[in-house]
Amino acid sequence: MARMKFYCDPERCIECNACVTACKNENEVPWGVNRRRVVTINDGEEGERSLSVACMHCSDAPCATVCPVDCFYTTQDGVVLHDKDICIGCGYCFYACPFGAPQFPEDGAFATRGKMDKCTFCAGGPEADNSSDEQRKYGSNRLAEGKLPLCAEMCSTKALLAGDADTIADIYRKRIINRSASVMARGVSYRDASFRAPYSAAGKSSAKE
Amino acid sequence: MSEPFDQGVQVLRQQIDAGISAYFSSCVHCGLCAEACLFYTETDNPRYTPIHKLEPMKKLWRREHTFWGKLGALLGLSEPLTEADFSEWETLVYDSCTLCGRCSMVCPVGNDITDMIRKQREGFSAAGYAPEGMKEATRRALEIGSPMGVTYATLKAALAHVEKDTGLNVPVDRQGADYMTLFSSMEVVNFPEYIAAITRIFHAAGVSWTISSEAFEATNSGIQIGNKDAAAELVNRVVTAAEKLGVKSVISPECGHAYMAIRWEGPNLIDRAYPFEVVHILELLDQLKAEGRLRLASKENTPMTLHDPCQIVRRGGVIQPPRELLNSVAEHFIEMKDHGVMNWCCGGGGGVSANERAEPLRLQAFNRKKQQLDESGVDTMVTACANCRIILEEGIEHNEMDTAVISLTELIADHLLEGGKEN
Amino acid sequence: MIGQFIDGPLWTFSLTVFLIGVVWRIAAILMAGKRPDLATPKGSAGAGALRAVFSRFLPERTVTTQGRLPLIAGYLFHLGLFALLFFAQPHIDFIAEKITGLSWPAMPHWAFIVAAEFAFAGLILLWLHRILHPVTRLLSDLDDHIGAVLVFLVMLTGCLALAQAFEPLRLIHLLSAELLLIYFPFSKLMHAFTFVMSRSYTGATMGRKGVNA
Amino acid sequence: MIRPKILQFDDGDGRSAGWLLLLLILYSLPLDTIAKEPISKDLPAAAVLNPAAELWRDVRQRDQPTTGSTQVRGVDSGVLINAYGDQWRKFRMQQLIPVGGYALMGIVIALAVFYLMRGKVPIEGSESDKKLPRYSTYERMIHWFMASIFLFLAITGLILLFGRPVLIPMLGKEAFSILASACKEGHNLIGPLFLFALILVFSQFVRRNIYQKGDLNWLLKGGGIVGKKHVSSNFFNMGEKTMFWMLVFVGAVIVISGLVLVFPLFGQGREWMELAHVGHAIGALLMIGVIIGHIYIGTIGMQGAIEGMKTGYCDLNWAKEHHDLWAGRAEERGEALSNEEVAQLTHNHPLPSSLGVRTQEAGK
Repeated sequence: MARMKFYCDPERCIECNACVTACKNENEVPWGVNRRRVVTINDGEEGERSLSVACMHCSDAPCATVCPVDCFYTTQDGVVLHDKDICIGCGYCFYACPFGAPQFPEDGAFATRGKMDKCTFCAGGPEADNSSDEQRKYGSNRLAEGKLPLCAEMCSTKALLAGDADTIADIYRKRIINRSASVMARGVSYRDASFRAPYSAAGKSSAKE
Repeated sequence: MSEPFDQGVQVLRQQIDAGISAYFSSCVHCGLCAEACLFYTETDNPRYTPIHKLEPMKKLWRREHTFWGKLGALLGLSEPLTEADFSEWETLVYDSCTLCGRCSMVCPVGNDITDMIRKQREGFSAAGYAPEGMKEATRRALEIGSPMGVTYATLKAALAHVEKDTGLNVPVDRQGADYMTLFSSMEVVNFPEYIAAITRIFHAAGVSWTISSEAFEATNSGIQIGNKDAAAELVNRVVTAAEKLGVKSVISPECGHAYMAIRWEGPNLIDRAYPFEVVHILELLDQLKAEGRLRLASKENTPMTLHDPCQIVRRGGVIQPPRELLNSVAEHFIEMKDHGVMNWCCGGGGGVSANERAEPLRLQAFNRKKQQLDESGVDTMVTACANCRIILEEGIEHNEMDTAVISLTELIADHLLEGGKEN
Repeated sequence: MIGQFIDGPLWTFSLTVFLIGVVWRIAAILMAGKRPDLATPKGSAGAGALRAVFSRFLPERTVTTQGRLPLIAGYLFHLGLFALLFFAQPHIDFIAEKITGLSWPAMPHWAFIVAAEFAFAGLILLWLHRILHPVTRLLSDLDDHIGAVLVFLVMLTGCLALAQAFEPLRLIHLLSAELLLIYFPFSKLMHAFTFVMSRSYTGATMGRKGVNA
Repeated sequence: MIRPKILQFDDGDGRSAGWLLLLLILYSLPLDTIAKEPISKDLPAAAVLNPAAELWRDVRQRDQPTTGSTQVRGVDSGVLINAYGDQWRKFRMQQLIPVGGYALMGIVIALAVFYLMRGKVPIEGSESDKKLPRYSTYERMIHWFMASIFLFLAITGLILLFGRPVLIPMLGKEAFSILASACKEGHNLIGPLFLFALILVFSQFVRRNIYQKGDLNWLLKGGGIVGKKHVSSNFFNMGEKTMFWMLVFVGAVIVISGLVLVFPLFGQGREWMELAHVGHAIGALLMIGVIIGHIYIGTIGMQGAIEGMKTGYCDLNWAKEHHDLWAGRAEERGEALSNEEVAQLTHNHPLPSSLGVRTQEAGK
């Protein structure tokens, strides 16, 4: 059984917003809803880093805990999904989520928010896989077709990785090994490169996945 | 079930026309009419809410004109109109309603509640549920010719006095006169000054007028008690006399409900339009003044206020003439807070003054007028209705107030410029 | 199953009952007839009727000084209900789809809700006035309460279905509206139509007399 | 916490023992909700260093600005970490729901016990043949307006708060979701009317609720709960006044926080919403508790207490026992009316005799 995760590497993210665009296009999300967003810290200054953020599909998701109608569930792949037929649009998940993943199509007076929408890891919803209902409510279900989320697939720098935690952790592990070397050589770590210094893979100069 | 009762129900049934149906269909029981009724405002007793006074008629209407009522009647679930309803509502219909018409002015759905009560009285009187005083007055009106028992002999005596006082001739039964003048018995008995006043005014203005010895009574007890046949008979007498004398116009006296009866209800009671016109004395005076025939001299300095008789103003439409006339003789004419078509009734209209048992309630209701007078701060009240005058004077006496009540016509006569010199 | 019934046949039935009932009631009143007034008029009956139809939308001063809250509540309720009945997007859509095929501009969502708040406050206050004030307490009968409760139910279910996301809530709202429509012609709710007639009759009578009523 | 994968991830290089420990801490930091989760059997643990861990940690510790820039427009879209979300979650799930629920149950149980011990407080002098006018129609209208709004909001609010633990097991998710949506929309729509009701009630009753000299005495004597003696009081007693001021101030908190929650269009971020929710919930539960007591006294707790609010008139003996200072003055002014007069003025249809008897018996 896989356990799906997103990893985003701030060292690689170039704030191209391709992931955001890919997501919007693939899932046909309504205006005002952004399942994924790229946040840049220290924009234009020293230490600028960008991160592509969406639902992290937490193991013990705070959104699911606080939901007054209990509309969240975790799939066998470890993807946190919700049932829009049950959601009442109260916004509590948005208050509880550390990442600001839950989105609402409206933010009108009298708390008319509409049903919550968030990243589904391109895994649809509780409806039958790739049914028109599922498509309409949750967007595409790539996972059921054996594909990974389009945002990560589209990422040109491969900063955004999606997939089984073990696999992408492995990829990232390799990447960090290589990077340590380059850090040693060029000293371009994000903040405190020195703590990666002890690693022994000195001499390699190009990253390879 | 007695026979008069069945007759009462039958009469009541006949009263329900499109208007009544629309009114009952529209009433949402909002209770705003209560605020307009002086019997409610002065007692706080919800039973005096105008529309509540119509429960018997509503019961009949519900039973015979609505789905639920008919269904209930079919299944024997709804209670029919009973004699007990008549006896229980009699005081509400006669003692606590002066037909002043104020409720009809405030009803948000526009119900003419006054008209409804007027019509309901038809059924009540047919069933025999009417106050003794009013029954008697109606009987006297039909038999003697006047609700107070005034005969032509009484009037003749009064006229003789007037002729002596004024030195003028009072024309009686003069063929071809322009105007035939009517009086209310109240004027003949209590305020013969009124007769003297118009005699002098008409003389000064050169009005061709006369009094009919056959029909001089203008009031109509038949309308007050709600007896269409009696009312029609009384109107007929006037019409016959006027036609006989060949007058162009009939003058309604100051008396409020006399004007409403002869001017507005009369033609409908006898089912034909008049061949003459009916004018109120104030309308005529106003017209004479406008034509320059009525010349007035000097003005009163005492502050004066005007009590609008309901049937002349609100239910009669003579709104501006009294104001024009009063302004021409009074330097300080001060309107009361609620005046004109929203004036408060004296408490004795609609036959209440003829209803002895209603007196305590009537005096309680007078508090409204007292309050109005106190607010205006004026001690002289001018009015144009003999009945109002009597009721107001009674109320003033009862409350030991210091207010003078005077007739507008008499006030005009006092300021008449006769033969070029001030009188 | 039940949903289809509420959406289809029951809706058609209630609308039919409503339309036929209202027409029948109005016709019955008109057919009762009114004798022509033979007295020479001082003013115009038609103008008086027209004036009364509109002038009675504004209260007489004597009433405003003594019962302000019920008066304000009356306005809140009627204006609010009128606005949300005819200018709320879902209602316009519904009318366009199910009845006339015509649609017109709707008010914004927030205005819809504000109108609903007005209507709610007004209706609750009016009903409280009905049961608490001695006068209205004496006057009120079952019909008044059924009418108030039905209108309240329609408004409440409408408010509960505001999310427009749950079919059962919409059906409950529609069902209560249908009950109201069926009840309407047989009740005091008819005043929504007959007030024009009442005002006209009174206005005409008063207009003939030259009194502005 | 055992994290075997981390040990596997370690390539066994002895020099990196301290480094690994650091990694472990780093990993734990950004998301303690993940970190705390015991690894379930069907889900393989993702024990790997999150590539963004360092950045997340910095943001969280505020070494870096918490807000960045983003092309996505929206409230808080630039905020990387919702600073108080976790605290809010803990408050809601660990304090508000359990503590609040038990507290409300406790109040009901306490009142039941009190009723069993003390019974209905009777009018000692039994009902007199006179009544005093206590509340005008307007006052009763706004009281019941407030009451109906409050009850509606309380019930819908409680359903939303306790529905998941209490109602979902009974109704199932689908049915409860419909109910919850209805409650949420109703609560949001009717909510602002509470402000309207509060303003009406405040302006009408404030003058009679200003604390006075005798009030401390009332408090010291426990309002007559302790012992059997009635404590002297004015039109409103100390308890009623306190309830009034609680309604005003706590009510204001509820209204303001409610408005923050119900109008998410002034750019207020999650922090404001979370704070508002906390204030709203605590205030509402507090007021619900107080009002339960209020309803208790009005209904089964005391004979004659609800009369004034129902009919506008209260029994003279009741008034003398519970509001002696006011009753004395009112009687002196000649406000007392006989029962017959009151019946005429109110036109109250008497209860069916069976009901009437029962209420009287309960009163004795």
